[in-house]
Amino acid sequence: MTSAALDPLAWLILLPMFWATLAFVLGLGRGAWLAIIGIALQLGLALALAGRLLAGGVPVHPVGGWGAPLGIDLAVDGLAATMLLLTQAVALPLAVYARSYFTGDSSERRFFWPLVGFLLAAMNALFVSADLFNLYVTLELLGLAAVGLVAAGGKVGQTAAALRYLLSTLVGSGAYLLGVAMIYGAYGSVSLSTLAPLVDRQAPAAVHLAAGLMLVGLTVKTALFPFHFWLPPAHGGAPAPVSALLSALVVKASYYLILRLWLGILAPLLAPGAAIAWLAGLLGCGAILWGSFKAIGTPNLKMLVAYSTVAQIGYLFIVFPLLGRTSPGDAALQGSVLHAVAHALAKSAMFTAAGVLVKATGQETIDGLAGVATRLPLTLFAFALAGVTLMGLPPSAGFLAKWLLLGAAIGQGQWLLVAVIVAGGLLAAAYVFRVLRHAFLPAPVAVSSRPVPRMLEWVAFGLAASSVLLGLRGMEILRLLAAGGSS
Amino acid sequence: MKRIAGAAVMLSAGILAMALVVSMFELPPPAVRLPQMVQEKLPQSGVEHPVTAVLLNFRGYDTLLEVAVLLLALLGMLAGERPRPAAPDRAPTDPVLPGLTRFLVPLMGLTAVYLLWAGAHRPGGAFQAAAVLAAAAVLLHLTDLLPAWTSLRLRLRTGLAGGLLVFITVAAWLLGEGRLLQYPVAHAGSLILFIEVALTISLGLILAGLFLFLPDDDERRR
Amino acid sequence: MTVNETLPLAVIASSLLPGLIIFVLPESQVGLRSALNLLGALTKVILVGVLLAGVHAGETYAFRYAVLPGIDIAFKADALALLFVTLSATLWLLTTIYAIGYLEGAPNRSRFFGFFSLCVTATMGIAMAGNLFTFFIFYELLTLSTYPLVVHRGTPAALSGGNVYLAYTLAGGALLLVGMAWLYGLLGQVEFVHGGVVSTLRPENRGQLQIIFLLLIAGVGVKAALVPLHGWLPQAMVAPAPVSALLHAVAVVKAGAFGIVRIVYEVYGVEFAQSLDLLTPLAVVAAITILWGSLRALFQDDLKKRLAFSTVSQASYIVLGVALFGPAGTIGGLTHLAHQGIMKITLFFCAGNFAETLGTHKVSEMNGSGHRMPATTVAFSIAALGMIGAPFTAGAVSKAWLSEGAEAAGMAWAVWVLAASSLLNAAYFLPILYRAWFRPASAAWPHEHILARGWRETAWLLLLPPLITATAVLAAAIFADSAWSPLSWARLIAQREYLNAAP
Amino acid sequence: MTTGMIFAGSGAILFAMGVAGVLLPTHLLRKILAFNIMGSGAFLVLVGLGQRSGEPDPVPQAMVLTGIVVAVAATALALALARRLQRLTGRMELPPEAERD
Repeated sequence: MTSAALDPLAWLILLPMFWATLAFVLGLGRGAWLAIIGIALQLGLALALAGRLLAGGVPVHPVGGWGAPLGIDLAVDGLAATMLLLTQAVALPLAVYARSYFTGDSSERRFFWPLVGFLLAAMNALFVSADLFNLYVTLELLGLAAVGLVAAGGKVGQTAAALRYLLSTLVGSGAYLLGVAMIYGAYGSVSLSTLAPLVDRQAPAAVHLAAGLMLVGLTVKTALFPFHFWLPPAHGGAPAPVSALLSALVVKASYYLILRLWLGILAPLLAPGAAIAWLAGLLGCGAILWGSFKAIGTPNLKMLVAYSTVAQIGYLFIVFPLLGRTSPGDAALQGSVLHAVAHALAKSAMFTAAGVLVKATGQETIDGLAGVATRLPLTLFAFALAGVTLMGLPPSAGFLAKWLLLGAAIGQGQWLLVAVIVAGGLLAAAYVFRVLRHAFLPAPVAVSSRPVPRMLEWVAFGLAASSVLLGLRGMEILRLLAAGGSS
Repeated sequence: MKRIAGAAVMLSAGILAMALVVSMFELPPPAVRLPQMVQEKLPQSGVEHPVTAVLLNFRGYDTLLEVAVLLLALLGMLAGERPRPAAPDRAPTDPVLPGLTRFLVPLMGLTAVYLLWAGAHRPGGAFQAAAVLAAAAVLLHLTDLLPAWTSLRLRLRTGLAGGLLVFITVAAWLLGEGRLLQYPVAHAGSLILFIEVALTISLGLILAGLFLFLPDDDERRR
Repeated sequence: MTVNETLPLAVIASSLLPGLIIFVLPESQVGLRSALNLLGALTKVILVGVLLAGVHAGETYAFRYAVLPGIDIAFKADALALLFVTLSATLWLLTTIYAIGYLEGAPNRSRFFGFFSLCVTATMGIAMAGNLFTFFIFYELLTLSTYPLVVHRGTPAALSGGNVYLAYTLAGGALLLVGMAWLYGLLGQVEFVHGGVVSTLRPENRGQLQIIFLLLIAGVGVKAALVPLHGWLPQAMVAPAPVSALLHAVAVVKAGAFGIVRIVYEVYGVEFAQSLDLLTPLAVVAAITILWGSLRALFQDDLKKRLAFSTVSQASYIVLGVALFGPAGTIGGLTHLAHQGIMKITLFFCAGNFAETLGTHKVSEMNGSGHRMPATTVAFSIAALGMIGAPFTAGAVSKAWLSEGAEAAGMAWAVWVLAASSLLNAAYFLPILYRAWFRPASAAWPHEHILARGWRETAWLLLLPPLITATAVLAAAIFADSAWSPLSWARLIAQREYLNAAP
Repeated sequence: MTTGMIFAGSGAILFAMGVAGVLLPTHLLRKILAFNIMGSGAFLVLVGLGQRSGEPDPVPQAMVLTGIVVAVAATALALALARRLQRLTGRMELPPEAERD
């Protein structure tokens, strides 16, 4: 056994694929423990990888031993390590949650574990891939796994949502693929490390066009306003553990890729404050306002949480006009990554809490929540804590993210962005407290409360608490983010 | 309103096409020459055909993920379907079609084996072979010689997932030797063939399953 | 970690930990819950006592922890912090006792006491915050932990009151955040230091600094209920009486006023603020608030609403004292921070007693209550007279210093404002006392919950706290010159502030 | 102009047509077909640009083989979902966005 045999980089991809396939062979609805053990091991691997990175290593794994540009390289920097860690850390509690959530022979459960395994494999593969075409394959793997999870309910709404999601994600990856094709035509390689020194500001028009296609395609996949139309029905209509996975992690994967390209090979094409950066920023502002507005208006609890995701995605994009004007340890970038982390924890907490509330009350509407404050205080507390993160209130990690973004926006005199960042927090308060207010109403007399496994409540609470407490450990995240050279 | 939107979409598509075509013609020759590299390393790849070498060795990792994509499509399709009762076996009604099928199917099997074997030195390989196998299964089904699949027994599950499991296992085993999917030069050819055989069976089953698991359109039969 | 680092954390933990444990306690564990509450409150009082002695002897207590590069969470227990900490810790103990009696048999008490403890924790954090960032963290935590207390009853009125409360305080928090982020951008770190840190900036930032000051003061001014940001305070009266007492005397309003003190003295520095022409506008706003609050109080029939508007008015005495440039004004303002707290909490305890015992919520229903509940009414009268500024009460002491400060700062008009306010105070408090003592009681009380048993006019847990605080109102005046009185402590702070700030 | 460029150019046009085709029609089968046209366009560009100098390039060819399999998988899933939708609603189009609010 050589040291490569234990390279966490490769195992982070192989392991989830392995247990996913095995879970499928085991049979319908089986494999929960397999998945939980598998994800726990993955978490260990991600930690080991982060440790290696912090110790000064620059983990690269040339698949097949060929090395770029002939072969495909896997590489990890601080950003990738952060996302890997986040993904496994959120997936583990969600797996525990899902095991208790699905009861009996519900159709959602039959292929849940294999689908989740492939979903995680796809995300891990995406985070570490340093090859544009390989990234395309991981994107498709991710998209199909996510669509499969949404479609698993089999009802009309879920099928339509899945189909809408599938078509959007296919158009997105199609545009990305054409961009990759043009890049290959221009430079003869799809390896990021080979391309990095080749792309410069004098690049031919086709490369600019390719960059545009790739970014637009990925933006559709990230559901940035106005491409968000597919997200609320897909995330709001799926079972709670699926909604949590999709909202917390899957949209972040394509965002991660945008960030990676923007800061990496496409950086020479993008002058600081370029028009496309402002386009992204303004669409982000639009997302914050529109998503919050819809969340404040919807009568359905899970749709509220889904629209909140639309709004929170906006925060991820207002970073682009702020990038590149300050030193490499850019506060704006740190803010957006912290936001992605905080949102992943908070949103998974919120969806899991919403799942408990819907299960317990048997109703999906916010009006049906009356009396919940007394009957399910722990879950409601979890929802509120997650809300604190989304509102960007201290001491949550969401607050640190907002603080960094706000500082960058003020420092550059971008008052429009300052106003939207602040307004977004207040709007988030409006929809979060809308839920809490109904929960504090006295319960109607004839109310039947179904018992809910305690484990579900504790998972929601644990995720929410970690999203808040992470605010005290911002330094560690930023240190990991900065490790392994600039991203 | 709808017509304006339609016109706008068409116009934008036209502009996009124009821009793409025009920009393509201005491209300078690429800086990296991958075909040469492929030719140089071909002897170490274990196969003689450059496309197969790229597909299963140089970029074999893509192929690993791609097999997962296919299995995933089947899972996604099955996930939302309600379990349904097994359809009663139907006797073939038309005498001509089954006869033809009985004649064609063995030939298709043979073609698949040839494609698989040919992949090492000319166009062909596991995916092509699997597609032919799946086509044979579809043909059998359409002529009522093979009933639709209604249940997912352990044997079928193993068959569907086997190719991927073999691929992953080999990848993991090779990881112990060096890198992910780094075939030792001496055994590259046989390992690739082994994977290809497993893939052919599984992919054939998956592709067939994408059709045979679909619920019957009962109207057609009535 | 040294003892001097641990002590501030221990003060915070002494309410945080019981609070968290109480959350998970089953509703039925009344005894354990009360024991935890009292244990936490007593521990806190003892810890604060240790701190007091230490600070008096010149010890420094500080703790810091980095959360982001260049951004620390910092606690320091200096003389100013301790003024607020001591007030909150003692009044929390009394309010806890009162609340245990008040909520006997009510539903959802675990939730109530959990958030009650969190609320005090947040107040402690605000008091001991060593920089603006830390201050903000606990300032927002205070908003969040008081919301469940305001809406505790779950009635439509409570929920809409809660909405108004949130809308004001969260918007205020947002302003504070923008101002703070801006200031951090200019300065790097915004520590609370005697004499301020802003004065190190070059003069061309003058315009920016004025805008930032406006943002910061507007942010904390919401909680301090400065007119026109006071709209939430009367609405929040739907909360149970112990909560009102807490909001007005210990936590929310005080946190706002205390924030203004910190911002003027230790962020901008009183001299630098004066040189930016910021103090006079602040004094004017405070004066308007004092008069407007008193005027509105005159016309409220609801007792708690009348007290609420009185709070609007009285809290701005503190702001006025801060805005008066010079040691006397500072001493007056800071002394009032403590004195107003003791007086106002007495009034709310008593109002709660009237409502709980007799069901009287309105001033017009209070005829003759002095005969039915003499002890409570005596306590109420002492506090009310204190508010007016009658001799031998705490109010007289702080008002005297404030008047002196106004004259010293050359703002004679402020003296007239104080005088007018005292008259108005008399105009809305004396009729209550007259009704209570000299009007005959009507045939039946609106809703008599607790019957008198011998000398006990109401439950002893409800009676004890107001009697103690009423005694304190008198003691603070009579022993004003002793070493440990609020006045002496305010003098110590003023001495350190103006001594160190000297150029 | 080499054959490679002819392929690439027609690929670009097919791609644009495919995009318009996914967006415009409401019938699901047409959308799915349009997606395939779009994908084929991208594949043509990849292969065509790769060998515009005249010599064949095995790398994009292998990539396109991978891409085709991925497209087949996606198409199969899309068709299965569309059929399920038709079975449930009797229509081969997406229901108007479920505005539950």
